[in-house]
Amino acid sequence: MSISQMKKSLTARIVQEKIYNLLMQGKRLDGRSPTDIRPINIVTGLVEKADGSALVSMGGTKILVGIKTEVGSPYPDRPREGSFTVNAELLPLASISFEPGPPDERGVELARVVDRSIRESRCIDLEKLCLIEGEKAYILFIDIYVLDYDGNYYDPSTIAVLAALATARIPRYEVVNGKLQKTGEYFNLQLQSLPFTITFGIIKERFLVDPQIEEESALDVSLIIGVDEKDNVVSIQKNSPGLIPENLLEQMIETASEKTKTIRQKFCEALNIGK
Amino acid sequence: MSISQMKKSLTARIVQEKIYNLLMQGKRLDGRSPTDIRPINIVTGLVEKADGSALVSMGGTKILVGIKTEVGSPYPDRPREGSFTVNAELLPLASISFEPGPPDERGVELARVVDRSIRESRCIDLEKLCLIEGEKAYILFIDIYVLDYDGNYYDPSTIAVLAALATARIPRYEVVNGKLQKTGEYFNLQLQSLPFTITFGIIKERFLVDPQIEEESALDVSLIIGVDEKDNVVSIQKNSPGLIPENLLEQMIETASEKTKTIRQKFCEALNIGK
Amino acid sequence: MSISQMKKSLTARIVQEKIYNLLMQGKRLDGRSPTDIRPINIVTGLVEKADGSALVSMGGTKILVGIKTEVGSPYPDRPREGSFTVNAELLPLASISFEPGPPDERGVELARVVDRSIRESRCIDLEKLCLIEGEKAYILFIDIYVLDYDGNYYDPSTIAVLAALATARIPRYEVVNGKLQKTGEYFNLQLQSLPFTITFGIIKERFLVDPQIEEESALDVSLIIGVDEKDNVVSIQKNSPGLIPENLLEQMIETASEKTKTIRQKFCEALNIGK
Amino acid sequence: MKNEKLKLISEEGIRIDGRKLEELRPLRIEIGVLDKSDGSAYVELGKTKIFAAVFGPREVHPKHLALPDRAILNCRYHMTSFSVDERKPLGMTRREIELSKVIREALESVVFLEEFPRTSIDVYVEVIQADGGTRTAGLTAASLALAEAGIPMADLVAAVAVGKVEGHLVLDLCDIEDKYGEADMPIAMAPRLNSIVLLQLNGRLTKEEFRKALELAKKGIMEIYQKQRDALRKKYSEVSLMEV
Amino acid sequence: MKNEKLKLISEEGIRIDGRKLEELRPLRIEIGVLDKSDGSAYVELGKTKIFAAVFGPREVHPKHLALPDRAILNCRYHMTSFSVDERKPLGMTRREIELSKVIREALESVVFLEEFPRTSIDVYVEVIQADGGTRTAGLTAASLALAEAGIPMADLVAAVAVGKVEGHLVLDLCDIEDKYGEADMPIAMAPRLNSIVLLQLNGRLTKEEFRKALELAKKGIMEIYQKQRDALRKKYSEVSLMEV
Amino acid sequence: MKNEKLKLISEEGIRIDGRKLEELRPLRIEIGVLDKSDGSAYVELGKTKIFAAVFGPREVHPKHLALPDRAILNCRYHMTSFSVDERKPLGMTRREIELSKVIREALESVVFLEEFPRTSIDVYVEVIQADGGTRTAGLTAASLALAEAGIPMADLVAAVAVGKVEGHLVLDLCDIEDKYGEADMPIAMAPRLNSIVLLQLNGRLTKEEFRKALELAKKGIMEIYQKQRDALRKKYSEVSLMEV
Repeated sequence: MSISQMKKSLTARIVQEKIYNLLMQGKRLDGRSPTDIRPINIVTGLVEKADGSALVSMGGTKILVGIKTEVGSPYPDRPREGSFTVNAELLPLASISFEPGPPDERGVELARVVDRSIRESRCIDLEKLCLIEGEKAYILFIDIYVLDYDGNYYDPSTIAVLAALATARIPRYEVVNGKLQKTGEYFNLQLQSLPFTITFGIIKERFLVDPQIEEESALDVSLIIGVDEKDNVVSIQKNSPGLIPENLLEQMIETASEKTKTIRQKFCEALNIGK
Repeated sequence: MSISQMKKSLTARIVQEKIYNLLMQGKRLDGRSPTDIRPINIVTGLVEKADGSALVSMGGTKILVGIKTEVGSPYPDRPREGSFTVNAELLPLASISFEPGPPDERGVELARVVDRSIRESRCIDLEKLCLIEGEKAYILFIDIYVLDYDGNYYDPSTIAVLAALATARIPRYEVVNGKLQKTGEYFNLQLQSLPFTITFGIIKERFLVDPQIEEESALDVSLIIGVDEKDNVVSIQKNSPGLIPENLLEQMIETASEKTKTIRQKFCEALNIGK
Repeated sequence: MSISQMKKSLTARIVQEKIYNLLMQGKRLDGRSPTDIRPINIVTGLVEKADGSALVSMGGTKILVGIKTEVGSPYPDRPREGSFTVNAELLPLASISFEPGPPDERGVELARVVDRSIRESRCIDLEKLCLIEGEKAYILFIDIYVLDYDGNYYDPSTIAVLAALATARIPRYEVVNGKLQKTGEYFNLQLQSLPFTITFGIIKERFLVDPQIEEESALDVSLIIGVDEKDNVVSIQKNSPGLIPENLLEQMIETASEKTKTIRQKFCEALNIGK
Repeated sequence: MKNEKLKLISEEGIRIDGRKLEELRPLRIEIGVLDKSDGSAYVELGKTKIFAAVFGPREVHPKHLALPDRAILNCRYHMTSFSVDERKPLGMTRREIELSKVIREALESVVFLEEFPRTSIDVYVEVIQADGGTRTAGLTAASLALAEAGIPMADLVAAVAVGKVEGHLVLDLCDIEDKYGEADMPIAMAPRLNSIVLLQLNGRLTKEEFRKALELAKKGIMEIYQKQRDALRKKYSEVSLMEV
Repeated sequence: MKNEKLKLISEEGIRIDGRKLEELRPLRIEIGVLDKSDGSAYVELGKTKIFAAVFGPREVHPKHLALPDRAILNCRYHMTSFSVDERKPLGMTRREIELSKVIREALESVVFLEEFPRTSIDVYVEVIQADGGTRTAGLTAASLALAEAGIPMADLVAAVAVGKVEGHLVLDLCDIEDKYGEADMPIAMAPRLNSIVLLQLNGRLTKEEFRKALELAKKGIMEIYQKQRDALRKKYSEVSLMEV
Repeated sequence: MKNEKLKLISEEGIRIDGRKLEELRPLRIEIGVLDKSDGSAYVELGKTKIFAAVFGPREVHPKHLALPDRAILNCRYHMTSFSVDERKPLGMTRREIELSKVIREALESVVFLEEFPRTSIDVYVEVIQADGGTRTAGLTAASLALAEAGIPMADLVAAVAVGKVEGHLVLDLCDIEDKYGEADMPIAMAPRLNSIVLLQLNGRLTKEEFRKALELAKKGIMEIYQKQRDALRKKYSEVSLMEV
């Protein structure tokens, strides 16, 4: 059962007015321009027990992602491929609005949107995750934890997932006398694509990117757009109630295309990737 | 934890008085006689992706049943038999009194009563559902959904289950090189029995059958009796609080015997069965 | 999420004062001295369908323990050992303060403390529970039910678990033609240790053992100490909020050592064990 | 589900546990066995062993669940994991959910709930060992626990299962008779009111067999009812297992 | 996830089910099919078959969940176990949880919730058979059920999926096209407001393809919108499956 | 559970990670690392890495859960799925449920709950990586987060595990020492009150060993307590990982 969220309070309406007036002048509460994203920091390898991990902050929002590998059976209809699964938890220490317990619909949506973005851009070469055709394959468990929530957990989650994947060292297994065992060696995933997302907020006929939390509660509607390095749109998700004026879409797609380039560049610099 | 249901309201007491007075004259709110059942309609095959399906209405109550087959292991103590399992959900779109979520005790009871009725009448020849003795057998998943609830979901549920079973086309499997695969052929279940149920409501010392929802809330107590085509009683379930005067039982068994004949006839006509 | 329990009411504070004044005189509400435990009764074998069972009362607190054995796979890192698992349910018929439903944190804690006490004292010879190295081993399911709760369910639970283990008759299995089957014979577990626990309650700078329920609600803090027959401390669990004055610990350890001897003696008498 | 190889009833009409066809298993009743509840009872019927306890009437929380004109009756029928041959998993099975419902409905039929508006009465039936007839023995125990708790009832509930085994109608089925027999019909009555408060049938009976089975059940129920009343009268006079 | 062996679109531009690229599947709409709800609708789009029902506005209980300035809208998108090729386990999958959310948000965009403070409006979408496009067909049905329930809306919601299959942009994907195609983009609009109320993309599109796909979707949506309005106008005039 | 082949302590009394028997692992403390909580801390003890955050005091909803004479303290100890060698399944394990309880009880021992009637204080301990001593390092972090949130306490809680490994009493067990050692005894104290607020023993100790282990723990606790107070004093003076 999906249930209405709390209504914008009177205060929120006043904030909305203020944000809108700033937007009209090309400004925002924290001094950014409408299409500026917040500063991004990426720390990888913090969790040594994970096969890959990244702690990413985007402004005040902090995301921790870890990857664990197991060996299991491939799906019957994809006998030559490994697989991956994405989970997300909005930890209660991140925000007064997150409750302890199993992932609510927001966590489920986050996990599924990131999953689709990774999957549809064919970022991970699943065939390289096959060990024995039809019998054994690597399964990647990609787990996202929102640690501190200052608005927009989508974009930094995607960055953190890609950073964890890009730096992951997966323990290699082999079959010896019919039994699986670790070889002691590791391999890298060699990402085939870098699909980043940009979160948009719309107030009336204006939009902004990467909303910070005060902005988020004042938006009319919000939308996530994912774009890969070949400029393909690889995911879209409207993730709030509200009307998107159809004529804004094209412009937002263009902005997403530009801004994901900015993120991609920062990402490659931070991880020393020559892409 | 089983919890008391809401008490009959004052209105319900007035309704009860009215229904009782009508009963004394052999009449009911909707013009039926005390032992009249509501019109029955049976549509089969609506859900092509199911191996068998039926949408049955009995007056304003609508039930959808679908059957899916899987192949699994037989029970260790019945190596030569397949098996079936019955589930029931009282969908929230059927009534303001049904809540979303896992089946509550009413759904569990419905499933278990229908299950017992089918099982004890040996309606399905479980030995025909064996594929390889002790190793592989067909498992039928019979799922009941109450779509619209205007009283008495028991009797139409049994009709819908039997209609779905009677018209089911089960995909045949075979073992090729030690692996299971579909042959592309289908087989029918050839029902061995047609055990229908009649739901009774009692007010004071009078009873009626197939209560419609206004009547249901005014009953002192209710009871389901299942009878097969050989006039065996194959299931009974008192399913509400209240006292059943012992001296009414015999008469209700007789009525169940008669009325299931009526249903059986309609059923066979609707499905073109020569029984 | 662990949540604060109800605060001591005003009445409880008055009771605390009273209990404390009695303690100062070496007395208690029910006439015991501070280090007296309540009478213990042990009945074994009440549940014939269990492989071992015991009903133990300690004063007004009654505990039922049953053991069931299954055969499964040993843990990969302990291929030559069987295993056991302990569960505990605080049944709602035992107390107005217990709710129906899955074990709450108190039940989980009880099970885990008893488990550790049994495990760390190496009470059960797990190697004797191995059937085929790396392949098949016995698994003991030890289930604790609190039937009547008049304070301190820890100490009688341990007694009941040990009594059920000591009197258990485990059905022996063998492998015939690659399939497991019961031989019809039984074997005993031959306990290697008898680790009993003593529950302590502290009020101000005084302590008592085996608190009865009125006392329990008036305690500042409580603590469980387990001691084996070689006078080793084999488990400790502080199980309530509150400060334990550090200087009381040594004395409590000594008392636990003494009092577990008393319990051990009663236990061996009741079960006719020459230990 | 008749199993041809098993012989559950001898040619002399003696059952697998030595009983005659219309004979109850030994019945043991103890009242007031659990101190912390407002009323409790222990019932042994052969190897079927059951505790029942009652709490209430007490205030309902949260309050919005309370009924303005009567008490809520809550009931949980539950089995310990080791009460059955194969270990029962923890948590409520669908069977336990159904039986909690029919037991509650049986008790609601006799308890004067209108006397305690805005309160709840909680009934817990805990099956320690299950050897057939647990819902009926559970009801027998629960109605005694209600009586001990001082909850006013129109009548005690007495209950038993009847069934058909190898063609014979028999009283008070044990587990193996239930499993391999042709029919199992648990019945609970308020005997003084000549009314049925629980009735289920699992199996096949002709109409004539149903009539006879009902008569047989009434005979067993009257016997149990008498023992319930005796037990209430001489409460605690014998040495209790719980006080050993 | 293009599968080279499958040929989903012929050289003549005919799809696997005989449709042209920009052709909707046969659409059947019935309104008022479930009596006990305040509004309901049944939608068939090819083999995709869906019921929707609406309850409310009604009082919220427990009361502390009520909003002082508007109604709560609750939504559950659910599939029967037999609606899909592999039996769906009972209980809500993560997919159903996500779709419940996006459907709710789409409806919240048009319903005048402010008119019914302190109440709730419950929308249930039940997928009887899933052959692609269930979220969009579910929205089409749900907005008709809301209309029948008399809930005021700024506009009806009409919805359809567009996608890319073997290089072609196509309207209204069926299951196999969704599975083996390159992109699936469900869109719902409030056509009169020229606004989008649901938008998702699962797959890869160039920016140019996105633009064209959006145009194609609008075309399909206008066609569905017209049929919704027709159906509301001539409500019940044809013989219904439910009344056979 | 001593494993004869492993050699965890050398003949010179040096442990597997190079420490002496009575030596703590490197301890890193950061305060105020999570902006959206009212107080937070990050603690690294060797490879054990933990965040703690505190919310409150804030109003309790639903209100009927509030206590009239004091605040409720809620506590959740939770591990990320990748914090341990074998991936931890999602959801709370029984271990996490127990540790949430003992950590809550430890904190309740020092927080002046009576000062905030009708409110709740929520403490979250999130284990990012577990290499032994997570409950104690979690408590160390949680009490700093409470301090940063301005919640009045009788004292800070400082905590450490002591244990027995290959016959030696050692301070601050790492994972492998815990797993293959003979005893693990986590202890938390309110040092200024000379009182114990958490105490557990998992393993076997003689009474004499217990006494010595307690002394050793106190030594470690005083060292940690000092570092906690230093960290509170020079809050934020060093460059934080979070601000890199």
